[in-house]
Amino acid sequence: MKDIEWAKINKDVLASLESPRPLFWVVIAVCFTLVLAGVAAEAYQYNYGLGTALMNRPHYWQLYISNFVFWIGMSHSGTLLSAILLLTKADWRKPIYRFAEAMTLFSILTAAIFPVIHLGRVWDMYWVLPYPNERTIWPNFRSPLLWDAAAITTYATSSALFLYVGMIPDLAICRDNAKGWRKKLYTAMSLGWMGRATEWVAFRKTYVLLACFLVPLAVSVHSIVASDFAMSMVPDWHITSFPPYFVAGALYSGCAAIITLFVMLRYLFRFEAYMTTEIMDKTVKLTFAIAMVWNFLNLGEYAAIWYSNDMFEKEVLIQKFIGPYAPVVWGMLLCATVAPFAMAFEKFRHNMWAMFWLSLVLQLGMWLERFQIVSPPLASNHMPWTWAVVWPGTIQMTLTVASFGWFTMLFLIFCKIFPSVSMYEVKEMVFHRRIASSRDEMEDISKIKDEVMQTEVGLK
Amino acid sequence: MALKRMLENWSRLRQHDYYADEPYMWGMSIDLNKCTGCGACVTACYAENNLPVVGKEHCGSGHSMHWMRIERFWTEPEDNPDVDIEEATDHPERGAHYLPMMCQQCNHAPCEPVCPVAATYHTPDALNAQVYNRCVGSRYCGNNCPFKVRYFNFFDFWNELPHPLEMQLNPDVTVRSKGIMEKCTFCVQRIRSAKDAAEDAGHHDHVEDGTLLTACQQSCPTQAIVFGNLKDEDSKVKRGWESHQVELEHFEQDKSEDVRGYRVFEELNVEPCVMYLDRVRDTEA
Amino acid sequence: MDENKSNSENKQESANKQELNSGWSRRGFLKVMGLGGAGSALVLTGCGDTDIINAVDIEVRKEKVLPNVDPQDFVRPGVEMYYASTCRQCPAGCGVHARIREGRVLKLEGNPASKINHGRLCPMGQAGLQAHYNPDRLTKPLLRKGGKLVEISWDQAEDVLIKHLARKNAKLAWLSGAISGHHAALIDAYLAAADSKNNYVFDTLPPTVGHAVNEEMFGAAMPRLDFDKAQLIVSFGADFLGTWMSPVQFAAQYANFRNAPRGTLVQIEPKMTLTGANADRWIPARPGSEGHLALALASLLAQSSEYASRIPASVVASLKAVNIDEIASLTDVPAERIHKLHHLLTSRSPSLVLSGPSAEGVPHGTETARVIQMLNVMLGNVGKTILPRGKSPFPNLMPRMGGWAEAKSMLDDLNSGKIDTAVVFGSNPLYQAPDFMQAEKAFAKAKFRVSFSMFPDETSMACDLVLPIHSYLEEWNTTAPAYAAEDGYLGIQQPVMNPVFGEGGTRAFGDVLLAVLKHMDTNYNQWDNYQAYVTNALWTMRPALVNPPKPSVPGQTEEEAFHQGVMATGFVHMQVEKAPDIQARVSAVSLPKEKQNTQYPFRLIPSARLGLWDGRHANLPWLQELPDQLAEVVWDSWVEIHPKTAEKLGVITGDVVNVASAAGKVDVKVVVFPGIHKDAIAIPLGQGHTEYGRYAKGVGVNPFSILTAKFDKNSGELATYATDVKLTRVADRGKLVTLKHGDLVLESNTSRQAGRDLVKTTTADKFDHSEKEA
Amino acid sequence: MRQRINMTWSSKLVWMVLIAAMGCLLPLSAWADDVSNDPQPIEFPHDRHAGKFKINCMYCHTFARRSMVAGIPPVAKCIGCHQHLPSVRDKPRIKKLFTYWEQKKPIPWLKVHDMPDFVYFTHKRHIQRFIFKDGRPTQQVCGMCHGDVKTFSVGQKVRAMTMGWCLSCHTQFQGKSDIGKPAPAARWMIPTAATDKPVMQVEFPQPAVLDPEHPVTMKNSVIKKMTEHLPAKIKDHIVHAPHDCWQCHK
Repeated sequence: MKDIEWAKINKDVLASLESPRPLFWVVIAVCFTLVLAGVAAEAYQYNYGLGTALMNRPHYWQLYISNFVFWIGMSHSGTLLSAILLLTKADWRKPIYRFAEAMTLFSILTAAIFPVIHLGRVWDMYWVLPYPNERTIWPNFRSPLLWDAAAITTYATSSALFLYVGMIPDLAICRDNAKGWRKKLYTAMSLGWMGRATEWVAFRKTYVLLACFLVPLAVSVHSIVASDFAMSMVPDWHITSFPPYFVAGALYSGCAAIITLFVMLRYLFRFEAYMTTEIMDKTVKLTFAIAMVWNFLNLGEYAAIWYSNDMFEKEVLIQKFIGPYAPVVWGMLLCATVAPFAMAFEKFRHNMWAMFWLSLVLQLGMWLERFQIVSPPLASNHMPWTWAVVWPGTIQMTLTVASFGWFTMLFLIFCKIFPSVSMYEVKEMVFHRRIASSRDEMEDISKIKDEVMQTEVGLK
Repeated sequence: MALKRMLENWSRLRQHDYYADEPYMWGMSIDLNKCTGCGACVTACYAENNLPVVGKEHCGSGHSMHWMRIERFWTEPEDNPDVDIEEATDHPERGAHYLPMMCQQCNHAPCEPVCPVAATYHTPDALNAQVYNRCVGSRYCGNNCPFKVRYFNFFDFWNELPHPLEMQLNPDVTVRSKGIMEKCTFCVQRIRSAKDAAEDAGHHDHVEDGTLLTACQQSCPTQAIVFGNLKDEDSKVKRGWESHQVELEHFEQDKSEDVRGYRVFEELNVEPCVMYLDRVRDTEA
Repeated sequence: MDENKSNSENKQESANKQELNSGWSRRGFLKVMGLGGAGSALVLTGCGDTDIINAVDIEVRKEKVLPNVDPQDFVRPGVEMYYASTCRQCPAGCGVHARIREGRVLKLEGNPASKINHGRLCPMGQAGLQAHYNPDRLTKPLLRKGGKLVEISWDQAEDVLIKHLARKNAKLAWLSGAISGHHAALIDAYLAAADSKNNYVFDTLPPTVGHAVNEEMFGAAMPRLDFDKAQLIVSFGADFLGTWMSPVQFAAQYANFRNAPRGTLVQIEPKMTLTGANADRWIPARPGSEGHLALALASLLAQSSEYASRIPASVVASLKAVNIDEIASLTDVPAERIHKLHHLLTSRSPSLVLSGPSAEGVPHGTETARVIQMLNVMLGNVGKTILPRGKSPFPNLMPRMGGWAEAKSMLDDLNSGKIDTAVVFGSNPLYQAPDFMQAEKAFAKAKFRVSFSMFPDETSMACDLVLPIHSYLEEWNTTAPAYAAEDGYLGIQQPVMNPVFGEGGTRAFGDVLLAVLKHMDTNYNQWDNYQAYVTNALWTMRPALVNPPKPSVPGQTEEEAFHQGVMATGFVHMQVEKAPDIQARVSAVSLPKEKQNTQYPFRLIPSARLGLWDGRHANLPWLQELPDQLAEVVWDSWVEIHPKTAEKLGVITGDVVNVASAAGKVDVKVVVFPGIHKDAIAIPLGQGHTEYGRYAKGVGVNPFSILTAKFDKNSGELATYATDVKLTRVADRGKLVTLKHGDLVLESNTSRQAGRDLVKTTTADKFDHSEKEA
Repeated sequence: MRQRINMTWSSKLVWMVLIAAMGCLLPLSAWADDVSNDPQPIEFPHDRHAGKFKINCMYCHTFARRSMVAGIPPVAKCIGCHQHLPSVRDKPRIKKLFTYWEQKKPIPWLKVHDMPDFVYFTHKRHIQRFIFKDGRPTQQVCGMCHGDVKTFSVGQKVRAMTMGWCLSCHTQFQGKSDIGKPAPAARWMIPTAATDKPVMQVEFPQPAVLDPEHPVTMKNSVIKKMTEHLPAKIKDHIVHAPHDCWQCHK
């Protein structure tokens, strides 16, 4: 197979900023409508009170929290793909890590909406932050929600930084080729990148350091989200294995999301040459592995509850399978436990659109998983007198759908403005491949270097 | 400076029994032998604590606000060979099981550590406080409460209160707006004014037992509810706890078999301040 | 709060009040409500803004403070005060302390000194505040002009009233609800002046049949019952903890009864009442067969000479014919259970056998009550737990409970044209009377109809002149309780605050009627107003009182001291002659055997509950939101059906069924409910108002409306528990609402304790043993 | 060239962030005291009554010592004195007063000190403590919160009355090191009545609510032990102000 032409990389990627397929605009329009619907729903809820969302006692938490977990979870695979695979020097990540990182950032931004709109008094949300005030009151440092606030802000900042730093060389390329407002934007953002050797050295160091910082951070963030549940005493939330279970689940749904976006971007921005079947194959294999880890932890959790013989927890477990929320649980098992086995087949793995739909199924499964983490334990809590079933109402569903619109909109706008495929890293990948192949052809390495230089300066 | 203080205080605060020598610890006991389930306490609480009437629609969506509620069960907790109906019948021939349930003012309250803004905390007189104006409505406390006795203002229920019903509102108790969690306070306004009255009378740190009644206790037709200071050796409630061998800090009571005292969900080690006394049925009847 | 404090304070307050009596009702001091900025309980909004930018949010010179013009010592801003008065939410007449701040009543609490309720108060008493502050209260007199009620001024209203009422009119009829004290006396005086003998009293819940039988057998309508002494109470449907006579008083006695050595309660009734829910043994008897069960017990007792000797031999002979097995199948109570009950009755003494509405509300109600009371005689309870009642020195102040018979005869008189003017006070026959009585039609026949009412109820809205009256918290009065464990109790009512709707709004019933009387009898000019009438009457009653208050402060006159003392206590005790021992009169009873009605296979039980009572409290939101003690439903009507019956009919909780009797039908939602006999269905009373304000109107159905015309033969009372109905399913699940969640269908899951130790139960033996140790 | 543009953009960004941050902090300094200029129905001269004639505050505000509110005097109280003061009878304010009296109408005063509805403040405890127990001059004690009223004509709000301001007294005694340190005089004194020495030898306290489970940062028993050896003069005056959210919010 013919490798990517060196000279075409810049052109292809830069072209993606200008002329996506028309479907792009349709998707943007749909997403924007969803966002507007979400804004309207939130305005209504803000005015009339949270009761409009149809949560109640004992269902004090519902979709907002499960969406929050879902979106935070989704952000993890971006870090995994870029940071962990960077550190493990997996070259195949290079064409796809940029959008994965963007996905990380935007899913955090989406996730961050939910704890806010979920508050009873949104207008007092900043009280959660420790800031000096004349009343000499601090927030409660023991509350997992406070850790959440800290973790999310840290994670959002770091992943934004990571995305941005990794993008600087590409921004410089864009700067050199852009006009108008784009020129100003890229100029400001590329921080005067000239591509000097010293710059590259500093850049490499920074990037790797950031990656080292981000990996434990990502793990800790979802562990903290897990402690929102695990630190409480609601039966079936109060589980020690929740942090790893959540992290695995996060990576699982995130990888599925990457597959979805992979196929979508490939089509919308005509990245067929970059996002190849081999990369898809590797991504899917990774997803499959993570799916199995998650399944192991999930089944392990069931076993732990069953053998613990704790009255309260067992009750919830039984209710999960035969109670009113059983369709959700069985749906989850179907989508997230059974469906991933399709990934074991190579033919399937190499079919882009099949993978697109499968990844959506996996994500649905993981979304249901988050719902069944939040709702059934509250429904059959300690106090049987309060047992009740509540299905999320229109407002909650609207905001959920709107969050998907919001995320996709932000993501696509990002891809429209910034290079969603890392140009310099793809070049590096091609370079590595060439070296590998040129060893066979006994080609002079300096010749390649010359070619590289010429391209960069624009001679070719 | 502030940080140094903070660390200093932090370590001090971790001590167990921090409030051991405070003069008050409010506690309650409810005798299920006497409770008839009539609901006088429920209405008294509505009147005393400015609880909103939410109407049928909101009751239907689970948004009702009733700090004190009477739970009704038809069955025994498990097979109780003593009291079980000897023959299988189609009727609850042993009557109903009533459980008045309000905030248990736990000493290891699960709601307290999870509040992000510290709107709920423990007062030195062992009350589980809820500061309405600090609450941001994360509802974490409500989830974490095993008794599910925290009630969230899903709407501004007071907006619809027609004149002149608002004239009944108790000025000592804040009227809560939407987005705020609330719960039984053991009638803290009465506690505070009883302390105030004791201060006026020159009794520092001593509220005479029986001079302070919670609204539910006061209205209870059978006087099934007893409320008082658990630190006062002579108080009725303390004597009740002692004679029924319930100790606050234990989650498994070491007591003789026939004694009736127990606390709901004691095994969760939340140290509730409300003791219940077994319901009684005559097996010869 | 502080019982002693409030007592002594009471004295002071009423002292102050006495001084200011003249000015009391004239000053619009409601205006001082916000006085001094006492934490006005406004809605907490924007409270979040108190953090960094606090100062901006706090209002300076925005809100008004209106101090009094004259200092009024009984209004101390920020300081609460207690006034003693009497509750009139039901005929029980409990003593209350009203908590007042800034001239507003905030809470009603029991009067600890009262022998009726010992400082406790039931939900209905608590909710009296909402009757007082009800947004649907009438605030202007209404006169029917051109078929419509239009607002008029009080001056006009008085003119109309005097024109129609202040004259001799033998065709005038007066209908009041259960009534006592000086209201009753004043109405008597008026009717005497008007030369009318048509004084009707109608209330739905008081056990009229039971009273008649008591009168017949024990010589007192309501002998004193001693729950404390009883070791065993066997109650045939008397819901003494919920709706029977004086629930708070009985509950207090019940609490003592349950102390070690613990008394045992057996409740026999077709539908579980609140009392049944607390019984040690609840026995579901087939509706209407309670008398037979009592007869079986009597015949078993009669086998022993100890019991048989207490009743005439002829009666004993008549009991011989009773066949226990036959009765077992008739009552659907196993013979073994009857024998056990017999054993219990013989082994626990003294006991107390009560007869309640579900036993008495059948065509053979009088006979049933007689058999039940005969058990008391046989068991020797008379004189031990059933004590004689002394004759009151003021019989015209004693409670009159009335009954269906009186309502029936009034409606008949209306229909036959014997009455041309009808006055209604405190009763609501257009809601309470069953459809077959056609109360509306009868009322339409009267030429002029006057209603004294606080609320726009069904009857008032059908009247020609509606006079808005004060709530019981705004007026002077006296009230004798329906039942008092001690003889001679008379509750005093005093206004605890200025009228909510001010001077031009409502007026005291007593004042209005007194004004009419003054036009008819100049003797009444000696009293300026009803307050003067009541206080003078009390002063003249003084010699007949137990320990009338004496001056304690120098400079106080005898009369001042008396009034202050009386007002501070909230009640007086009249001297009552010691009653002679009861000589029970027992006669032989024969009970008819009811046949199964094949067309209408179920017996309808219009169950009353502590809360909405007979429907008079349906306009109080607190009581609408107080869940039914057994079904836990709020804000609705429902029909309780036994699970087995429901299975047979193919209905589940929430389904809508049509309940049809020979007299009418209603559509109502099902609650599958284990505490009911399989042949019975129960629809709670209280809902189904077509008027009565925003909280009551259009909620649920009214089971009164479909009662059939069956009457107790001896007393002429309507047999309320004798309506046969059939059920047809008409629609799928509707929404039935409880306080816990919206969907009652799930309730089948949650009425169990799911393995948790929520309500633990122990046995009475262990209880007695451990209490003795403690 | 490119470099220069870069700098401009970056610095613009920095400035924008800084300005935005300042904007957020701005309300902090907005201690607007008297935000409304609506006139009182009668310009009541506190300076004459409390200043010139030295009438005790509690002569008119009679409820301060026995109720949570201080109380506004009834019209009859004003008339009680003023009907015997013919010298000022013709003054427009007094005429207005008599008009209210004759019409038997309450005077619609405008509230000057208004707490939010969720704040429970009781005058009684403070008056009992500082005037009756400590024997401080009335005007000084009232002045702690209400300012030097005898210099005012119409009542004004001179203290912010924010929670932090309340806490400046109510913050608990923190530890041994606090003893002997001067209290912030401003907290205690009003400008012209600063004749009294501060008694509460506590330095300005540190943030106290660290752990919501234990808002009382030092137990009374510990304070007692620490202050045992102090001379009675100081010991008796150590204020045990409640430091518990539920004291004022409930």
